[in-house]
Amino acid sequence: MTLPKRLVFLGRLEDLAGGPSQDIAKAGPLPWNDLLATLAERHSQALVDAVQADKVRIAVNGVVIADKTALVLADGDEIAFLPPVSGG
Amino acid sequence: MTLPKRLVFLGRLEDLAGGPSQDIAKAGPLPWNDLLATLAERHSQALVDAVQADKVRIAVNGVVIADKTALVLADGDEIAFLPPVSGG
Amino acid sequence: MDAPVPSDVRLLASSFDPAEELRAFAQAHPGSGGVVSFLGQVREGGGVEALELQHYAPLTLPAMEALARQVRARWNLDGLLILHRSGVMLPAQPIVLVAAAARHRRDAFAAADYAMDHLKSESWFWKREKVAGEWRWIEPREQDFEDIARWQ
Amino acid sequence: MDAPVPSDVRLLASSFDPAEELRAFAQAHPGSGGVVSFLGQVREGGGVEALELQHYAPLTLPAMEALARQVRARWNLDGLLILHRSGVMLPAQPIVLVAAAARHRRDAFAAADYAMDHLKSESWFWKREKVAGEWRWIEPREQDFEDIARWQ
Repeated sequence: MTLPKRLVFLGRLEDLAGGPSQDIAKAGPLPWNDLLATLAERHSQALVDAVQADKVRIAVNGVVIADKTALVLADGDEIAFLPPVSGG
Repeated sequence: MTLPKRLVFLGRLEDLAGGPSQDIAKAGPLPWNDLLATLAERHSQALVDAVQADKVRIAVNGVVIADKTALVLADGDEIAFLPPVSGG
Repeated sequence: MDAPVPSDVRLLASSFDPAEELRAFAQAHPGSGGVVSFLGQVREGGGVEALELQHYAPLTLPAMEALARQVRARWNLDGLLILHRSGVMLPAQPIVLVAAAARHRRDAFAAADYAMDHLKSESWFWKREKVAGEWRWIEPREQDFEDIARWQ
Repeated sequence: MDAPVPSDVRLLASSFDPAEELRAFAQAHPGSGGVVSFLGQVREGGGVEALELQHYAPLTLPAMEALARQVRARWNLDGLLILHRSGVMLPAQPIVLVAAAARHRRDAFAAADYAMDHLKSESWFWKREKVAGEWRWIEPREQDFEDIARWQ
């Protein structure tokens, strides 16, 4: 059995995505551009634009990554889309 | 009836004076030099020297005075000898 | 010298009692001359009916723990407490409590101040407020970036 | 705008409960986003068996009240609490509690810090410690003068 890739949307991105998280069931490596294409199928252009903005950071499996365009998700990975924090 | 003049010794001056306060019953104005003479009759030279030190301040009736050598105590006055504070 | 007391860092999903937490913290550090604390609470008045802090579990608490280590390395503290709420809070409820116990007052003040500036500007929380029945997300504040720049 | 809440300044001859005082203070200022506090307590360990703070009634509380007015004039606070013990205290007992409630965190930190620096260096207290059964008077500390010079 293959684990899905999990997408997590924080802050206002949760509103754009219509929920805090969702899965991508399709197995195999998923590069950034293909991830964007999947988002575009499911969601508004506003969400696709938002996740590409410089100020939205990305964590994969709890690690914030420097260059999101270089990422390739593996099955079972969790990717989180992190808009600017509003602080404690 | 004449009120005495009251002397109050704070901090380590209390130890030198042998107690926190004492009265001078003799009526009439008492200038600084006569006050020192009275202290010299009752106490050690250490106390007389201490109250003259620049860092020992003087309050008369709750007001800290600028020039202690100019003071003249009246009957009923309270004079406090204030060594450097050690803070809260 | 005794081993240093570990920092107490917690991310809390339900309300807490800041007064009792401070009592316990001060009692746990009887050798400290001074304890500085900051309590942040949801402001009453101004029309905010509720506040929600969203966190992301893989990042939020680990980053708070990393901040505590930074603070301990930078100042000479006997103890450090960092409590932070997540979830929905009502007016007058506590959001954050930071306390630093130190032998020297200056260390305790600076440590609590630094911890708050970094919690406010860098920690992984997303905040929204309910005003007139509507939730709206809060953008980062310029002041927070200025506050943190003081330490750089 | 409502009239400002008066400062709460007390010189206490017997022990007090800092946690309950802080609870009441924070509850009295539900519109303040932040409350900064400093708690000073008698250090346990180090051989001090007791601490005595002597005050002089005509000067000590009036000067604390004057300090509170200075602090209120200098920072934008919703409330200010200054509690100070006099008399004999035992290890781990509270000596001083200062708390500042403000809309803005920075005001609350600066106000509490300033109040403590001035209480420590300028207030009318004479301190002695009991060590090995012997009382000895404490001289002013150089650090206190340096602390206060930061504000001038």
